[in-house]
Amino acid sequence: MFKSQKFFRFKKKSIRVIKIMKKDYKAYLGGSIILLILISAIFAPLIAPADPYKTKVTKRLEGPSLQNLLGTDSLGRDILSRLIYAARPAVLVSFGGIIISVIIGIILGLLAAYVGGIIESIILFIFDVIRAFPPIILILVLLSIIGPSLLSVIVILGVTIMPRYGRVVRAETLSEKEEDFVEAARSLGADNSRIIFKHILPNIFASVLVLSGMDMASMIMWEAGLSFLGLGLQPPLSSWGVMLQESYQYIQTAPLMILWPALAIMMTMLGFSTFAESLRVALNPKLNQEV
Amino acid sequence: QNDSLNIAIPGRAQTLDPAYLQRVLSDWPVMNSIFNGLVKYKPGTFEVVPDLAKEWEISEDNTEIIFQLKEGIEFHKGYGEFTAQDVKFSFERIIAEDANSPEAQSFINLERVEVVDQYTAKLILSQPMGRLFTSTLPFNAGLIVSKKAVEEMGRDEFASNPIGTGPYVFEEWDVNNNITLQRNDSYFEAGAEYGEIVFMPMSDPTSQELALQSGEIDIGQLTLDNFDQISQMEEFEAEIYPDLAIQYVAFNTSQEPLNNKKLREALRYIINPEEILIGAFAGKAERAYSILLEDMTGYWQAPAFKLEEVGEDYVWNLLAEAGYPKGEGLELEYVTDANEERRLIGALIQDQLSRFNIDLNVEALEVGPKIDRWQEGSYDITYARFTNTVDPGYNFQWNLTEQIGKWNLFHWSNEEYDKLWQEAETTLDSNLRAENYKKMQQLMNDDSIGIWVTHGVKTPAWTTEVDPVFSPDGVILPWLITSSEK
Amino acid sequence: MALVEVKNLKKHFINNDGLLYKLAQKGPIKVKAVDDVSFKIEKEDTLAVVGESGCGKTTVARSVLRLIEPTAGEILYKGKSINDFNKEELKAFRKDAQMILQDPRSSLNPRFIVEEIVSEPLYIHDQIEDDFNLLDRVWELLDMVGLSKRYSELFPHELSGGQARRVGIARALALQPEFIVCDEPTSGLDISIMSAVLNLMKKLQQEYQLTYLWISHNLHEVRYISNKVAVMYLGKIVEITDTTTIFNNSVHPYTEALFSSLRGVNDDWNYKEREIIKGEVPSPINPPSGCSFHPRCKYSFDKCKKIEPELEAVEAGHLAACHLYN
Amino acid sequence: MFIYITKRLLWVIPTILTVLLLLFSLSYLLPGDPADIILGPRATPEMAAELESRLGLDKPWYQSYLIYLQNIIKGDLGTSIFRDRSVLTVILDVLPYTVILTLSGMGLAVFNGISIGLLAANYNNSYFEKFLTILSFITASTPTYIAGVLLIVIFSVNFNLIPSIGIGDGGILSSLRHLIGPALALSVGWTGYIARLTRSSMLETLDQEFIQTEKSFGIPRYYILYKYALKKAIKPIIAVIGLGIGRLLGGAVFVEVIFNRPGLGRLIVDSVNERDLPLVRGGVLVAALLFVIANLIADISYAFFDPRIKQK
Amino acid sequence: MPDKILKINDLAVEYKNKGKYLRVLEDINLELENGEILALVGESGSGKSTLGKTILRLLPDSARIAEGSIFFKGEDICNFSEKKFNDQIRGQEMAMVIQNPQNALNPVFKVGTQILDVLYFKSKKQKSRKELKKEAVKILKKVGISDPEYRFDEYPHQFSGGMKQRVMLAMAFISNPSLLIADEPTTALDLTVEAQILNLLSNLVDEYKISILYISHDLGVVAGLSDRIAVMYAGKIVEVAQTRELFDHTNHPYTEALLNCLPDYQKTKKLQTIPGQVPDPGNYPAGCNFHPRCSHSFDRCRQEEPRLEEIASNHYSACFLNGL
Ligand SMILES: Nc1ncnc2c1ncn2[C@@H]1O[C@H](COP(=O)(O)OP(=O)(O)OP(=O)(O)O)[C@@H](O)[C@H]1O
Ligand SMILES: Nc1ncnc2c1ncn2[C@@H]1O[C@H](COP(=O)(O)OP(=O)(O)OP(=O)(O)O)[C@@H](O)[C@H]1O
Ligand SMILES: [Mg+2]
Ligand SMILES: [Mg+2]
Repeated sequence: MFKSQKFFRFKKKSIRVIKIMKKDYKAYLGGSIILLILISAIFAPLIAPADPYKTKVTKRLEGPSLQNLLGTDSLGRDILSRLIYAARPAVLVSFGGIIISVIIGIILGLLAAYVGGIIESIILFIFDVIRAFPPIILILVLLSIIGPSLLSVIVILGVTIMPRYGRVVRAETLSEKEEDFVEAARSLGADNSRIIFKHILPNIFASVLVLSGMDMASMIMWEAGLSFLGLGLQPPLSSWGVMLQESYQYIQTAPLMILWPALAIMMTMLGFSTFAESLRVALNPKLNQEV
Repeated sequence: QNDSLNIAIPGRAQTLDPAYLQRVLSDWPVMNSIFNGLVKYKPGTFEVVPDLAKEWEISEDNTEIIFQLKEGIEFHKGYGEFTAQDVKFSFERIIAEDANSPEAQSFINLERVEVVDQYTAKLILSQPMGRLFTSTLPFNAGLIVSKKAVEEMGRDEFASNPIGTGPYVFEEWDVNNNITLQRNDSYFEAGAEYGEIVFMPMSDPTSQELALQSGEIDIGQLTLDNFDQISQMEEFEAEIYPDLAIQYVAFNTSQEPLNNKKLREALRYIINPEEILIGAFAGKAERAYSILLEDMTGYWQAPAFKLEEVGEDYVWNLLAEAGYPKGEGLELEYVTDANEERRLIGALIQDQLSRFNIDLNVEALEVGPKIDRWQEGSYDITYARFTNTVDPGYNFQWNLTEQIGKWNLFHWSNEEYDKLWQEAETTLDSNLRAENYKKMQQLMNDDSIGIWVTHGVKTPAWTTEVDPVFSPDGVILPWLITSSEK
Repeated sequence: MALVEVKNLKKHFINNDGLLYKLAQKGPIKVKAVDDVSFKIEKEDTLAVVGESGCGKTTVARSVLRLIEPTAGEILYKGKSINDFNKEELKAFRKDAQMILQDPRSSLNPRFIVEEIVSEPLYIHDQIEDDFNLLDRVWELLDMVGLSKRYSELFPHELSGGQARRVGIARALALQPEFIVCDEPTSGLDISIMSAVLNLMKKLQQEYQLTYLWISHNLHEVRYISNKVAVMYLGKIVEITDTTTIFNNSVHPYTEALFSSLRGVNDDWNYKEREIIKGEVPSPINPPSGCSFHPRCKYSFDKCKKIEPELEAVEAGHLAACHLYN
Repeated sequence: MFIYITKRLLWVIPTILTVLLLLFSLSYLLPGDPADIILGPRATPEMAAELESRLGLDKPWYQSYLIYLQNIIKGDLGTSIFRDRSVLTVILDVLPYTVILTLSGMGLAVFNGISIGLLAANYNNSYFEKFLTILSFITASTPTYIAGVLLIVIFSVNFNLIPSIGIGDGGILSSLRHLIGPALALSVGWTGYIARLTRSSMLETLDQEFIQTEKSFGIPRYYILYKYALKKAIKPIIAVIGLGIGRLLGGAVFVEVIFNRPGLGRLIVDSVNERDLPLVRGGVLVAALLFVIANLIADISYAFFDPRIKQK
Repeated sequence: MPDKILKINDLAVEYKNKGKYLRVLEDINLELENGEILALVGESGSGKSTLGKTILRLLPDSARIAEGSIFFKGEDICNFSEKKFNDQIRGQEMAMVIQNPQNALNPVFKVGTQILDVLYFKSKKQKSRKELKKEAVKILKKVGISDPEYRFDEYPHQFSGGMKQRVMLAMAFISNPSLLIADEPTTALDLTVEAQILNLLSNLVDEYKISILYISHDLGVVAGLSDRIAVMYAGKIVEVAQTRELFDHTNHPYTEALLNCLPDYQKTKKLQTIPGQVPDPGNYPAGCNFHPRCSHSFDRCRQEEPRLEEIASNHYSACFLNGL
């Protein structure tokens, strides 16, 4: 398989994208943040200096020290360790949520664009109904129905964001379908599945990828926001949003405490959105010359 | 104008009709300023003193009470003079069939109220009522509404347009859910000092704290962690009051594995309330050893069950006896609210149990699902806070057998407990009552059904420009606030 | 038997914006892109179709290859109607008949490299034995159109217009077709490249006995490449005959105007004195009544405004649609 | 144009009907016995029964749905369980605050965002532009609740410059002072987003050929930038603004909670927690309607910037 | 200054590409007389548009003038500040009709607005737009747009390509420049429309007496239009001569090759092509840029760069063959 021509082509194209991104400061910024988060998430037990669940109430709300680099929280738990462990739900929520919305979105979007007629109307209609609710309200109500847990947060966020993908995929498929090169492929005898999978999807995929980069950022934001409202994850899992909420009441006693999760959230969002932007440029063969 | 006071209340008031009070913390201080009862707690104590009633007489068999009323007291906004008719109306509307008043329980044995003459009213009871003078009459159920006003407006309208005889007159309930009261200048006792009081709902203690510092409010609550810092500031004063409520860890005694008493006993040592007090209450709250406050009738101090005193081996043994020699394989379900303090407590208990290899799954639920789970009994451990009144009968009723599936969080049934409670309900003999309540607590203790953690605290704080007065459990008495400058 | 025969082809595009739109507009907007067109192409012939932009040339081409369904009419390929083809026949037809699209660049998938583009037909028709032979075949094809191996790795946007065009041609040749529809294959190209492409196409035709349907509005090119010419105006063929005849003895006034705008560098030409034709091209949504050319025709008379002329023989093998001759 | 609008309007109706159905089914979907949650331990069975009939839980669902629809058509959204007032008045009471907050927050975001975006486009490829780009990425990565908390920590707690909570005593000046924090917090994320969008849209437009025409005929740079290019570039921005306003009208929850302001979003969140179902339904319905309307207006003004749609 | 309206000396222009500067114009020397139409022809990518844009300073930020100077009416306009250039030159003394008419007008403004703005800034904001409208309508009529008052309020998408091109020409003539740069104004148009436009152009030039730099790649088209022709190849001007002189006494091998491969409707024999490919900028061969494709090339061509020299009166060519 690795010797096939297809693989060579893939490698060539990837190298090209990497080459372009190598020249973009945004790629470095975003890439290193994402890497940091991934490493924290995967190797949390190895990196974290302490057990994030270990309470020690006699040592509560201490400032940074050699033992606890970022200090301790109200139960005397090590903030740095908690911050590192909290990368896990962040990663799970952002990747999980995005995978759900991208997959459902692509399927529905393609279906709408390709089948048309009543199916298309129904699908568009579903999108519209979902979009008619302000997302935070929708998420909140759904969460109250299903009950908060990591999985339900992921699924609900995925479903809430999904119409964006469905709509983009549909719109782009419709316009892509009219493109000359699709007609050319048809004139060569390509069947629908080839046209969809070889011609349309790859062309759409870049926009989907970029959009999902940005949405991964907003997933993190929503999850943290929900936790901030007290509706996110279950203890002992702590997310940055949970930490944010927990530290809110100490903004006067221990203002630094709220800064760490806030920074973590902002950094992650920054990472995902800058990386997505850089990828957008690199993936578009037409845009990437100037860089 | 300095003549106006802003007071924070911990949530949006739900109703201003005393017969339908929903949330004690937010509704009560407002009602208390607008209405009077026949009797009241003497400010700063739980001692009952006359209010609208001059004096009263209780019949031999404790079933008839005759109140002599003060004369010439006028309702607000021209709703006429206060008479025995209003007393009859106020109490009978609560026990009426179609009233659906949550206070029906408070007047459980009231048959009717007789108007003897304009200034004399007679309460006729079917059986003696233990809590009549402790928690019914001086509390919201005993507040007197204007008959004329309720009849004119109807119940719904009255709930947001209350007419009483109190030191303050209701003025406005605005969008922001602020409630504005104006001083009643023809109050029958010494009038209040401040011309206007605005109650502002602020659910979050941090918000109250910030508002206090930025001068938005004059009186509010502090977060426990900032209590020391802010109370030391020149501009503010603060005090800690013990709350009346009871917060406790409840074991579900009706299902595996906590139907095992040995295991519950072990848990009593493992779960350390002192750590909860530090972690979640910043060390500001006192440990509770009873449902009741120490000076209340029927107080009985449960043992402390300290791990240090018996040593770990003792607990390991208990666990072994219960069938979990190394604690392993024991997985418990813990249900709690989504709010932050409760989650902290959950995390803490989780960690404490993990020291004995016991897994605790913490489920922080929204109110709705949580209550569902409570009532289904599908949990092993939970943490709850129940509002209490001054009367023990009220406070002990939740653990009755009939409350299983409702608010009996131990899912615990004990015939003797039920009997003792019933007996105490229908006597005015406070010694008998005290005796019974003590026994009931022993029963609970013997069965190890839970751990009393704390009564909690109230931490009112105010700017030094005012001089507020509080009830013993830290509830503001707005009409007694004076300005400290004068 | 002609290789391709088009009988009374009509293609009307209906601009259909949903129910509401129809109600408000009192019926959908209809574009009569092709309106009753018939012609035949014999094997190894090249039929050129000329006409102004928007007169329906591309639409004819797409219909002939069944890329769009005609509104009416029939297209026969080797005597069989292409619209009755079943799946296998259609696939065989797709292998035999190729198209070079009008816009060189947009007909290439921007995310494919040249190698992928050129090999795509081979993939579709399962003509690949192994991957490395494939590359040889791609290079061979590129070589046929005068591109070196280096180009197989480039993306379409890295190609010049002429190179992109040649890639398109290479792709069309990959399956060794019999019939190629060339839609303005030289538009937008430099003169020297255009000549190269034309030479190539002519050479290929001779080598492989190809048949072309050649769309163009460059008359120089038409003269060079084709042996028959059809002139279209607003969805209709107004004149069709041999190339030599049309250059020397055209009859329709539109053909005349069109061909008189043609010039070589050595013609004595002065733009100041030449007004070739008046007015704007009318829209196919609201074509003029009668003969659609009449508003711009300097010979037009009453009948032209009312009655639409039929395409009729002026002499053997020379058809025209003009009242002047009938 | 007219047809376009009607078409958009007609499309809204089934959407809203479905939203209504979903809202209606809330009482069946939300876990917990409404009576218990709403009334708490002090409830009597009679109260629970009364509440159930008020919530329509005592009839088959389709009957209650029909009654519900009928009432809505009559403009009756029901009565709030806790506030003893009609849901409509409760909502209308808070709505002005939400609208003012949304408009001022969005206004700030639009003004700042477009300014930053224009500057970045104008100084493309300079270090200043890189700075602005990073700035807009950072602001876009700041969720409102973080912005709100930070604003309070910095400006209210440390410097006591702006009030941290509430809406003031009703005077204009005090209302404005109380609006600063929330509006700023709300605007931060959108500022960055709009700035990025403006920049890329402007750059794309400035790259187009007609800009060369305009330049070559001596039209000054500022005029090209702010009249010619901006109007062409503004289309995607309008869509985003419309979306933003629509979202915020019902969704400024965080800011409303942190700054303790009344507002539609917070009202809905509170009523979900309290299980005040009529209020949840009414609130979400209004939020959905507002969203749909804001989007509609955005679409129409969008069309205004595109002559092709305008002329239809 | 006498007759020379434009004088370009040793101009070289570079584009920044992937961090490197690539020279796309080199050694450009060109003069334009008053009232003259000079055609600039050459293959795609030879740098014609770049030259036109350089003169009007329309190059993107990534481009720079590496060497040389441009004199307009005797003044070195390279030294003008951006503001001065915009106020005094663009739209006043010079204007340009850009390459692609389809995209030459701003799609979101009414055609009338765009014309009026040109006039408004031409008048240095002295006249109100209302007064100017009359003028605009007049010239729209002149370029053959019927019903100009009505058309004024329409948007570009309602205009056909030919009409857009006319609007562009109208704008050009309205601003009444001394020099008009027309960059392939007819490439995207049909033969018949192209002929109409050229007809219009030559008539208008007569009337307004302006100089035109006419950029095209089609020698056939410019044959009947221009006074002089300059032929470009790979960033350089290789031959300049009077139109007839160029056709009759073609000197440079590239011009010759170009003329040869013109498909002429009078010939049907096999078409000539120029072998090889146009070199990419940055990849120019040493010596004469054309030598790899030239059938006459010899050693010197591979080493030295030929300079443009006068080989007959007013006929310049850059080829070593002339020195032999
Ligand atoms: N898919 C379509 N939907 C609606 N109208 C169409 C469609 N395709 C073409 N048309 C219209 O049909 C007419 C003929 O178009 P066609 O592309 O065949 O012209 P053409 O002769 O190829 O023009 P050109 O020389 O510019 O390529 C035009 O008016 C065009 O607008
Ligand atoms: N913005 C740019 N950045 C980099 N290179 C450019 C840029 N614009 C043009 N070029 C290069 O400069 C060279 C000359 O381009 P120019 O547009 O001047 O050619 P032209 O003669 O006008 O061609 P055409 O006939 O196709 O319009 C080309 O090789 C082109 O690739
Ligand atoms: Mg075409
Ligand atoms: Mg050019």
